[in-house]
Amino acid sequence: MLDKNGIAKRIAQEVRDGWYVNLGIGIPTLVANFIPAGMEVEFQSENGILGMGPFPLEGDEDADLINAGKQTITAMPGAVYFDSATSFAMIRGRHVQLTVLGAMEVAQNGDIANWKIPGKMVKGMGGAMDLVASAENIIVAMMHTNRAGASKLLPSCSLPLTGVGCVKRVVTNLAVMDIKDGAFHLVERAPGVTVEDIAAATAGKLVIPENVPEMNIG
Amino acid sequence: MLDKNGIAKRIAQEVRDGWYVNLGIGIPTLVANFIPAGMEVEFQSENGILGMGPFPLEGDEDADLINAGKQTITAMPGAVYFDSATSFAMIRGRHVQLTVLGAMEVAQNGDIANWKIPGKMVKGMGGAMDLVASAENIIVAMMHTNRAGASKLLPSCSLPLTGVGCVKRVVTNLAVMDIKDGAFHLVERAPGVTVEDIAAATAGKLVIPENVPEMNIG
Amino acid sequence: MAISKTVEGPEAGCAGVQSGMTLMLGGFGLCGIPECSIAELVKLGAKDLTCISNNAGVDDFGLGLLLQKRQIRKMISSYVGENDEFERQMLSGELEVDLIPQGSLAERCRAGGAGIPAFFTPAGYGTEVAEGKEVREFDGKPHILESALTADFAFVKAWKGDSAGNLVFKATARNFNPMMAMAGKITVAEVEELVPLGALDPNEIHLPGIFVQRIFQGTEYEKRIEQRTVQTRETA
Amino acid sequence: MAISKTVEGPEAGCAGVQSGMTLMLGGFGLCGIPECSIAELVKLGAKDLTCISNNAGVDDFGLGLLLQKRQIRKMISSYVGENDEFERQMLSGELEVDLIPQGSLAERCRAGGAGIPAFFTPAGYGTEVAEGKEVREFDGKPHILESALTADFAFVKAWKGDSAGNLVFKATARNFNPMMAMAGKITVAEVEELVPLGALDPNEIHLPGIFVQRIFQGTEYEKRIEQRTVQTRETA
Repeated sequence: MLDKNGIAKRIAQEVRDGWYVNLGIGIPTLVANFIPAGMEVEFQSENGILGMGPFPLEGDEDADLINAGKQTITAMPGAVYFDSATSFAMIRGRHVQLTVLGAMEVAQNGDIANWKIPGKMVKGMGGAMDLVASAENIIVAMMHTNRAGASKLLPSCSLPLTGVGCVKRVVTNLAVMDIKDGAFHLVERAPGVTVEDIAAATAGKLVIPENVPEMNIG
Repeated sequence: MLDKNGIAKRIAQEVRDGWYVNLGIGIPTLVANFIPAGMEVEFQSENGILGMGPFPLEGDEDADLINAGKQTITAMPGAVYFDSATSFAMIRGRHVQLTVLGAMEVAQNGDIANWKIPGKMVKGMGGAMDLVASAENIIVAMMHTNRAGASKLLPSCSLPLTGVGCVKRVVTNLAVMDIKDGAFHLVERAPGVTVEDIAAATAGKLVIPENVPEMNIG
Repeated sequence: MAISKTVEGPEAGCAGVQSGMTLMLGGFGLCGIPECSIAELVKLGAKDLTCISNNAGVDDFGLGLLLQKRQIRKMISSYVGENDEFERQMLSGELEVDLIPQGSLAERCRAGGAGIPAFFTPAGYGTEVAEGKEVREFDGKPHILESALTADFAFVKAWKGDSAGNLVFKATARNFNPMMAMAGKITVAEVEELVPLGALDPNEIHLPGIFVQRIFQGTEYEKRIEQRTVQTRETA
Repeated sequence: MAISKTVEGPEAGCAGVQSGMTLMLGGFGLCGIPECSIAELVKLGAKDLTCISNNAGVDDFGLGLLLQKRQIRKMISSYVGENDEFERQMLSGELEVDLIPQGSLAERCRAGGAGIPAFFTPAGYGTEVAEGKEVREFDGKPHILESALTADFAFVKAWKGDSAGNLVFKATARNFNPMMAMAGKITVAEVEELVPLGALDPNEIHLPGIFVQRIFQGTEYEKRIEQRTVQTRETA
């Protein structure tokens, strides 16, 4: 079973040289820590920076330089700042090759719900709806089940949607799954996790190929 | 009767402190020469400058600094450069208070035709359609009649339109006229021009008030 | 001769704001917010405001200050967390909230300033954001029609500015400020540094002054950091 | 680590351009045009091109060079004067011409790059530009629906740029270049000065490198002036 860093590490393997990547808040943010040195990848934060770097050294933080999670950050050489309209022009115009974000629920048709729980305080969708409606390549990073132990991989979402039919791949603490033809297709097992464990934790339709290799996350 | 500079001089009297003004090619360009010193007015050229100044001194011309007529220009203190989308955002968003442009024909309902003569080479509308569709305050600067002596102030335009019902005022070599309620309303006569001269040169409906003062262009 | 927009300070900047008006306020989180104008709006006390701002501040800073005084009737935002008073007013029904995807919010402000009354975007299709909105397919992909936003006043904050209203922003403090400046009927810019006319390179200006009606030199910027994340010097 | 877009020169920049493709070319008149790429396109000899460019150059410079070689089948522009060969081909029916209001052209390119498939604008309502287009009233004023433009290749010219594709333009040579860069599937930027990564202030960049796929250092810029208007030193 993977921890949050493990999930991030596995997702980092999906990233290709030359890609612009938008990482959501939470587990997705950790993905940046596992990109191989020398790989040409730039991180976009939708509040207005391309070429986002790591957190600043103590004392170097700048109130004017934050990411979409409102955390203080730094800028890499070649970075650029821009306004919010330009930022979402990049996203909507499909100039960002990969979006990684968290979810409360993912459905077997690729629907995602991650912004609203009826009856609870709604904070808003931020940029998530723009991101999922636009990106060609959306990976969801999340735990396979919620705190109550219920599957987050469902036949259909019960919560209000963030986007429809958009998620291509899900990486959880248990497995890597692709979404196609209305089902979750098991691709890899997390270390020490059996296909039966995964099947038991997946409420949606799960297609299990003959051979399900264990992840190699080094 | 006014010459081209006279028309420009009369139109310059329409300009108010604090206005952004877009001047078309030809007579409108001359208006800039008659703005009183110290008046706070900025000229926009739709290819991407606010705060356009006069032509450069010989030897100072810069291929990268031109106006919409492709003439070399200079920039005043406080000038700013921008791209074409931002430029027309200013125009369409009604941030430019006055547009002055030439016309082949103006109709008594405010229609204007100034870009195309069927059967002749069509060069294009450039920014004229955006300007006339957007500006709140459009003044046409032109000769009252064409080279063949025919009136350019018509019941309706015969040429393909540039914009509909948009012209508010026309200043010609003979007169100043406002357009409202489907008619040209005579406001002022050019020096030495009689109301009868104007009526004879105006094919569209002309409303003549009891008192038509002669222009005072100093 | 350049058009002068300079006014004395936030009092002159906010003059004319009245109860019931719609205001836009730049900033993302607490980054790049018009601190001085917000303080003045609290003093002015206008009520029943509709505020268009990506976020709603925190309890004791940013728009939270207007919420505390119950001056806001409706918020139009993309994300409104980090604010207990906001939550209380929203749950009690005192405060109306319209949540909009962040990219649509940005584009709707730009559209408002650019004379584009409506545009199609894929964002929000199939969600409750799309309810009541026209849907149309382009290239086989469904999009929804979104309309322009404008405001009676827009309050923005820049790093540097000149008397012609030309603005330069710093780093990610730019965010929504340029588009909101475009969309305000009266746009009030406060700047950390008001520089002499001609001191800004016309190539480096982010927002042309034509979009700004008033500009003033702000003072005593707190520039509060919402999430101070750092690396300790030992680990770096 | 920043993504490197640098290629050797115009040959590498234009690699892949084929007959029948749609190209965007930045510039207004002869100001800010991608001179080196145009020269290379003439060498390459691809035919039946659709060229989206505000203007069509003059007889012996800019897009006029491609017209001379009869490489262009269709021009999409706002103004095409100043070119006798253009006129000849247009009147003879060899060349198809689609004339678009300048602001609509700029906004349609931006929309193409920004994932906005269509938008409403007042420009052209009631004229032949509106023929066949949807009309809708907003605030009592009629608007027409315009669609996004994209291109297989966009060729743009900047003043300075870095290996990440970040661009800075000079004065009014900016014009259509940023929006066309946004709208190209493959965007090729040529620059007067290719500076080291990190040499551009991230605040001063006009076009983020994400919109650029290839960048090269141009050479031998002629930067021809179309209308040299000056004041003599005596009269000034």
